[in-house]
Amino acid sequence: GAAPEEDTAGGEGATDFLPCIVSDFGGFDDKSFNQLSMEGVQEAADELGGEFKQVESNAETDYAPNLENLVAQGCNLITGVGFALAPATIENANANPDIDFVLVDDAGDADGDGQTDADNLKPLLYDTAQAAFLAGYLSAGYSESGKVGTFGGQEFPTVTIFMDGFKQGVDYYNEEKGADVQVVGWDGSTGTFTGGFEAGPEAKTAAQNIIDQGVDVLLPVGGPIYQSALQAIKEADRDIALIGADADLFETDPSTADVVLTSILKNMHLSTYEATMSSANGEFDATPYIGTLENDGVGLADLHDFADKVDQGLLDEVAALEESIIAGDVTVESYLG
Amino acid sequence: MKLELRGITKRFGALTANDHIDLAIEPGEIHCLLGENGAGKSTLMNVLYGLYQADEGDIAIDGEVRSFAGPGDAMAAGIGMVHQHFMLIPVFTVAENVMLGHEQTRVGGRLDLAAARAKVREISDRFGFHVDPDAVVEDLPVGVQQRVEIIKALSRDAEVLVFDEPTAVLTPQETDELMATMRQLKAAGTSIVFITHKLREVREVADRITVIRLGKVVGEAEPTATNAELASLMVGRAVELTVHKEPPTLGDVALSVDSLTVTDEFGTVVVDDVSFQVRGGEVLAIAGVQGNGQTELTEALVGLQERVAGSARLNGRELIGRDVRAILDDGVGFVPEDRSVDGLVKEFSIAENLMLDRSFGEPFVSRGSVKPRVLAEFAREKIDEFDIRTQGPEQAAGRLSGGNQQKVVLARELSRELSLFIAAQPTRGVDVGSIEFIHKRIIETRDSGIPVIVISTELDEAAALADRIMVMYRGKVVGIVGGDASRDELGLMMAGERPGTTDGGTEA
Amino acid sequence: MTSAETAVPQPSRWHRALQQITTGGAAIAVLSMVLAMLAGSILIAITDPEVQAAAGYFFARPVDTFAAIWDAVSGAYIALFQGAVYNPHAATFAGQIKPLTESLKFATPLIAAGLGVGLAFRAGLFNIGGQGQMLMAAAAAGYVGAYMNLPVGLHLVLAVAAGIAGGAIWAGIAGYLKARTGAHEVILTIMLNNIAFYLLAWMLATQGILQAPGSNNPKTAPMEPTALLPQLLGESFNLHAGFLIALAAVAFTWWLLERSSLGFRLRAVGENPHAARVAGIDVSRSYVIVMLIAGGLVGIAGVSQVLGTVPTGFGGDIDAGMGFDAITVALLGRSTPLGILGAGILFGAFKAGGFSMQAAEQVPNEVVLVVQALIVLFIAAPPLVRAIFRLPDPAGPRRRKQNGKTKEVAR
Amino acid sequence: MTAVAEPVVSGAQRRVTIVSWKVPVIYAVVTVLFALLPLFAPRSGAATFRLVRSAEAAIQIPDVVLPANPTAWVCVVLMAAAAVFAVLRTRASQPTPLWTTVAFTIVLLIGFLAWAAAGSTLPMIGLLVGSLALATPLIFGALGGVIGERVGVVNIAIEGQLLAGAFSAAFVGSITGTPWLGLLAAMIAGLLVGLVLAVFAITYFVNQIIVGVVLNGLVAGLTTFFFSTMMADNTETLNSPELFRVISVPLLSEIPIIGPVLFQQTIVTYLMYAVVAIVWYGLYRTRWGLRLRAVGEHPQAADTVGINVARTRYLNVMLAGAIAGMGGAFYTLVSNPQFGREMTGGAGYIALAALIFGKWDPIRATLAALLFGFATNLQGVFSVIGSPVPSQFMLMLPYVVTLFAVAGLVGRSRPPAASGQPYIKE
Ligand SMILES: Nc1ncnc2c1ncn2[C@@H]1O[C@H](COP(=O)(O)OP(=O)(O)OP(=O)(O)O)[C@@H](O)[C@H]1O
Ligand SMILES: Nc1ncnc2c1ncn2[C@@H]1O[C@H](COP(=O)(O)OP(=O)(O)OP(=O)(O)O)[C@@H](O)[C@H]1O
Ligand SMILES: [Mg+2]
Ligand SMILES: [Mg+2]
Repeated sequence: GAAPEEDTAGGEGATDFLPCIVSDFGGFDDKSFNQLSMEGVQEAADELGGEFKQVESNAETDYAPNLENLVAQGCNLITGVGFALAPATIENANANPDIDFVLVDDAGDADGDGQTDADNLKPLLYDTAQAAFLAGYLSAGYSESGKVGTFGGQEFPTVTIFMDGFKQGVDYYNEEKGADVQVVGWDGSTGTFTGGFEAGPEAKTAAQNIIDQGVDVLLPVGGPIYQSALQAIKEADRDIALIGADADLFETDPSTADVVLTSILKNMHLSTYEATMSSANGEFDATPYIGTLENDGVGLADLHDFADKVDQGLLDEVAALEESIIAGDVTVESYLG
Repeated sequence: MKLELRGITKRFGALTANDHIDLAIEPGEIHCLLGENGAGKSTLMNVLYGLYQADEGDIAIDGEVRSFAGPGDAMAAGIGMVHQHFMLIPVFTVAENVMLGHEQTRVGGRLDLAAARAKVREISDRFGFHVDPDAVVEDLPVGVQQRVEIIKALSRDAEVLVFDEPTAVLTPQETDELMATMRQLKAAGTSIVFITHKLREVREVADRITVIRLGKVVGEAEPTATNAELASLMVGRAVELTVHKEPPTLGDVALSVDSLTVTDEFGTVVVDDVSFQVRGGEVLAIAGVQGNGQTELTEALVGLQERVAGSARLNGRELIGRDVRAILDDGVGFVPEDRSVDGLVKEFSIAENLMLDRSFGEPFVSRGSVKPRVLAEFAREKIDEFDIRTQGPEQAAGRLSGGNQQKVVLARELSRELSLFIAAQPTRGVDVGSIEFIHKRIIETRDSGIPVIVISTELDEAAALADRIMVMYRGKVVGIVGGDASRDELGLMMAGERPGTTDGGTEA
Repeated sequence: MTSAETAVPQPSRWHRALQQITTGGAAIAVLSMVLAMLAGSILIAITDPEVQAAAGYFFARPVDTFAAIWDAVSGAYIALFQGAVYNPHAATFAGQIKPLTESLKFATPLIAAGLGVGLAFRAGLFNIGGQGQMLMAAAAAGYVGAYMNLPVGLHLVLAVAAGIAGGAIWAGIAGYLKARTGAHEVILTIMLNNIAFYLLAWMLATQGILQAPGSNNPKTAPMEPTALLPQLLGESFNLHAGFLIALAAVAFTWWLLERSSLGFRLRAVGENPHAARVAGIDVSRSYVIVMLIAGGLVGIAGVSQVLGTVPTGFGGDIDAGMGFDAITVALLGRSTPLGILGAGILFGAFKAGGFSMQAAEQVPNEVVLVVQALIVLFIAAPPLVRAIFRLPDPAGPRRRKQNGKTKEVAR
Repeated sequence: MTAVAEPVVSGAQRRVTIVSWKVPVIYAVVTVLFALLPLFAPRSGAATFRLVRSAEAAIQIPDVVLPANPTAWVCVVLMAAAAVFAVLRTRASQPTPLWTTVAFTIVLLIGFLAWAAAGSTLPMIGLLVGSLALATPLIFGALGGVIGERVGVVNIAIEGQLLAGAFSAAFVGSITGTPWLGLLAAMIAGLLVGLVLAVFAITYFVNQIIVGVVLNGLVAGLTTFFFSTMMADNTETLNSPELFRVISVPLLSEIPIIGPVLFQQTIVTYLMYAVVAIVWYGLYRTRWGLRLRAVGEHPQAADTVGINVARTRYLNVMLAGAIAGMGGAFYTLVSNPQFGREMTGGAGYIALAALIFGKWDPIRATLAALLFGFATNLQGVFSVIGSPVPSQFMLMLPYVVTLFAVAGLVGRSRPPAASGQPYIKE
């Protein structure tokens, strides 16, 4: 390439607003909530024409030092990803009232009084159960074998909220249609977990065990483990549809295109982007954000290639169901209330 | 072939183990190397065998200087060695051990075990050994292991064979057989270097004798030299070769063993209904070929065996069923047979080894803490008293020569208040100077009225120390004879023949 | 034997002093760090965006690339130093030395767990179970600390004791099974690690055990203030009394190994169980005892984590991989208490510095892991370091064969 | 030991039989524990054991349907009978034959499966296939460990070798487009980790355990570093290798049950069979194995017969690394075509446990790994067919099973004598 001119003054960018983000132990390449949250911050930083700092954690003990070091680096807004970062983020928020803090997936309410514990801390929560409910209903309608499956990485609420919503959606379908579609892998209180979030043989055998029960829709919840599920589906000798979690798998991982029925979207990049922009514009507002179907914080992804494989009537029902949930006619239960 | 070592020097750090040693081995001779422990004999032979690299000096074969990068080269040059510490893989069979390093294979890289077996049998038959090629080495008695070592060396058609203390673990018969073998080999033209601490053997087979002291050749001797001459040449002073002891002043029966039976983990009865008594102030030697239950018998007495029936009362108190510590605390002193495994913690200092079985209280420990000053003082005292050659009490015991290691164990066991003293193979592999000292201490212990049990496969030793000798065979007592029993009689008993005319007095 | 030893004349005092400096432990340690950091520089340089940009036109203006590399590498290591030892840019003196106290904070669990691993080593056992022991210690200390109401003082003492007991019992299970059945402690401790992991996960997900009341997350409630390890240097520093406990543990372990009769027996068993048994030492019991003590020491690491470092409540990976770091710390410290103290502080410093390196220069965390691993390898192999820097061998002529010079010296 | 004359004191040494109550006690305890299940947690319905993979299988075997509780009770009775038999044998001072234990275990397993799978279908093929898949990397790792330790070098670095293998396989497999080169790269990566282990352990006498643990950290650091700086953003080009295809062995794969489990696999699994067989054969039947074991048992003795100890150790530690590296390839060339950070998740340590469990023997280590794989997948299947036990306890199962197996049945195991000992020559 050609060498740039010696003095490119002001190449640093148009703003000195410095947004920063700390991951939890999953790291920013988890194809899941760390990555999505980071993308939102990145997008905002790009738009502002400035830099941003990202810091990964490997374990629980890393959160506090990572946050403290970012404070020392002069960050203007710091996003902590994951419920595990809550205590450290609250503490740093209270210690640094001049800095804006964002906390993903946790209410930031350690003292349990129903209020966020710091004035400059904005919790971002996602009622993914609502979207998963739709996915459950869709799956139940789509399933020909009468069995749909799901499994998770570890039994965390942010994981089981998907499985819960999914199950409720299937149950609702059964109720409405007098059908008897079964959910394999989660019974509402316990189910199948791989024990971790690696796409290793454990995740793949978990998927296979569920497939062996005759399901034709599979929802893996937990970052990269969907890859193992995808592989198990490819090796199965029949058609099984995959449902993505967090991002639209069709977009983020095109190799899933043939099998992905839809994805349960948890639009973290949107909310972190918005929080970052509002902070940069001096409009930061610490009221908790709860992503719902209504505000597009969560949702069901486009069916892409599957659009014509699914009965239009079913799609209409799902659309109607979405309206009912938004209207409050159908309630989806989750720990977010 | 004629082998010459010219000006060999070998240093270990600051220590010069071999100091310009010259040695020539003529074809077809048996050349004995004599020297006290640590004189440098094994080191010299290891240099010859390519295991160590000499710092200076040359090795010449038939006048031509050769250099050996490793034992492989030495073997290729026709040198074989039977090592002081067996160089056998314990978990391998005899045939596997013999073939190791020059294996023949068949299709598919499969080891030709049949050929190896045949080779073992052939050599075995040639020299009248009885060795099963499929026996696993660790299950074999040491005497047989020794033969495996010899077969190993012979299987490579060595022209010069080095035997480094091969007789330390053999019975008299086995020793005689080995010496016959050596003569046979010599007759066939093989030269032999023979290292031993036993002067009787030297005079029996040697054609020439070279004596080494402190890493240097101090002289040559003729096989006709007397024991005393050889001993003083080795040690550099006059050595008393016979133990002076007064007739025993017998006390009451102190140890009374009754129908003692020990079973090993596979169900073999290794000590079978053994009964005997020992009085205060006498030495009972237990003789027998190794592996006939002597070791297990003494171990049972100190609580180291698990499946024991019968009784053993020491001054009226039952020993069987109590744990080792209680028995030791009762004043039983025990010198185990294998000092490097059971007797010492080699990484520990001499001082620490001296308190090994007294770590529970006074004099070295109070309120859970070791008293380092008391211990150091004690160690210095014992180093003086037992003439332990060392740089100081802090030296690691594993760095001492074998004889000195043995003295550490003896010093530890003899400096407690004793009610019974049991020593297994107290002088195995120890040089004449140290043997003199150890024997003197054992007799002193007896003379202070303490009952003493000595296990020895060495008839000379048994005869020198014992007031009575009990011979064991296959776990049973063959008989108990007086300390003056003849070698022949003992030899027969050790083979299981009941003595014709004995009255050692089991009733004593 | 003795007379032969005087053969080689001693070199002059100065020569020896010089030799000691260039070949001694400190020099090797420093040079090991230099080597490891050089290797780390490569990783730093290749990830740095400026370097990548400048390398794009390397042939047009190579100086830029080198300048960028220099900037990236020096920036990273300066950040490392400033995060681990001393930060000249801080406003106050307290702020300037805060990094050092952070390093000591991170060193605390490593020292304690290192002692647990090292002690077991000295008694002949390979304790891979630090993870499980830490987790169970954290669970016990966390339960007492978060969910019991006790008076000031007593609460802390009880929480610490519970943690130590938790670690001790978990390790004791391995010791007991080994003593009783002869099973290999490596398998036992690995299995117990995983069992502890899931057991803790279950407790954290269960109301009434460890899960914070009213919460769904697998996390405990914050510790009660009465159960917290006091901050040693006031509010502005994170260094807590866990460090003092770790120092006390160093002193205790030193006494145990070097001075106590129990430690004497444990070491005897470790070096030669056969001889120990013949000397009346109960080998099986030693295994149980040493695992209990080792587990208790590792337990201190767990306690310091939950009652000091992360007082706000903890989740399932509170061990943070330190059970395995502890093995390295223990062995790098040659399983001696003081060595472990030093190795623990070194590792703590790297941890602290690693955070600042990542935050300030965006150097990935893994670079620190790599540098750390390399340092350990180099420190453990002085001859390699000496060979690389062409330093003289202190053992000198010992290993040199057929050397003309030594010939003359030896008359 | 030749006797000079015929011995007079009785001929052979007396033998008695050592009576050990271990077996009957274990039988009894296990029987009682198992009986608690149908007694206190009776399950209604029948358990269906499905013995074919899918409806299209060439040879169809009908499902086996067993009523849950009655089957469990029948099994309890059979087990109790075995326990009584063992007691009688022991009373008569005779050992309990091995087949009883095998039968006892099978009955226990059937009873337990029937009880646990009440009202559901248990896909036996899936259970076994999954077990094998979970065990495969462990087997490679354990074999690498066996070779290392048998030659006298403790190989704690199995975890690092697996991880390096998985990474290299994914990377090279992606850029070259062929899994074969990926496999080769995995072997080379494992070999290189082995080489570093060898350099430090053999040449510089560094404590082998330190080197192993440190190498695990080093490999984890390096692979994560390159994963997040290079691969994560270029998944298509750098991190999506083509997987090995499943090859059905003609005829063999048609055998009911065994066929689909063992002979519808990828080349990596077939290589695993081959490596197990070769390592076993090589270790006990060839010059290579004889020398390797000699060096691991008594290096000095090996030296005295002209075997170059350091060389033997170097070569075999590298070979061990290459084998463990192949296990790493399983992750990214068979299981799932993508590398992820620290994706081996401690499998190397489980492999280490398996090789000790298997007493440093390739076949037994393989069986230990299979047991572990089976226990892992059993919990997986149970969690799927609906088990009332919390997931955390289910996930604990394989470790608990191993713990009991080691403590209860295996007991003392003796490593190669010189394992862990550097050989220092003067
Ligand atoms: N590997 C070694 N490292 C250091 N020093 C050694 C080593 N081997 C032997 N030595 C030293 O060399 C000296 C000679 O030892 P060597 O084994 O040759 O004695 P030896 O004459 O065979 O004695 P023994 O009769 O006890 O077998 C010993 O005093 C010892 O200190
Ligand atoms: N690593 C070492 N460093 C220093 N000296 C050693 C070392 N290894 C062995 N030695 C010395 O080598 C000599 C011979 O050792 P060896 O093991 O042959 O003794 P031993 O055979 O047990 O005793 P003995 O010679 O009485 O049979 C001893 O003097 C011992 O101190
Ligand atoms: Mg010798
Ligand atoms: Mg000797």
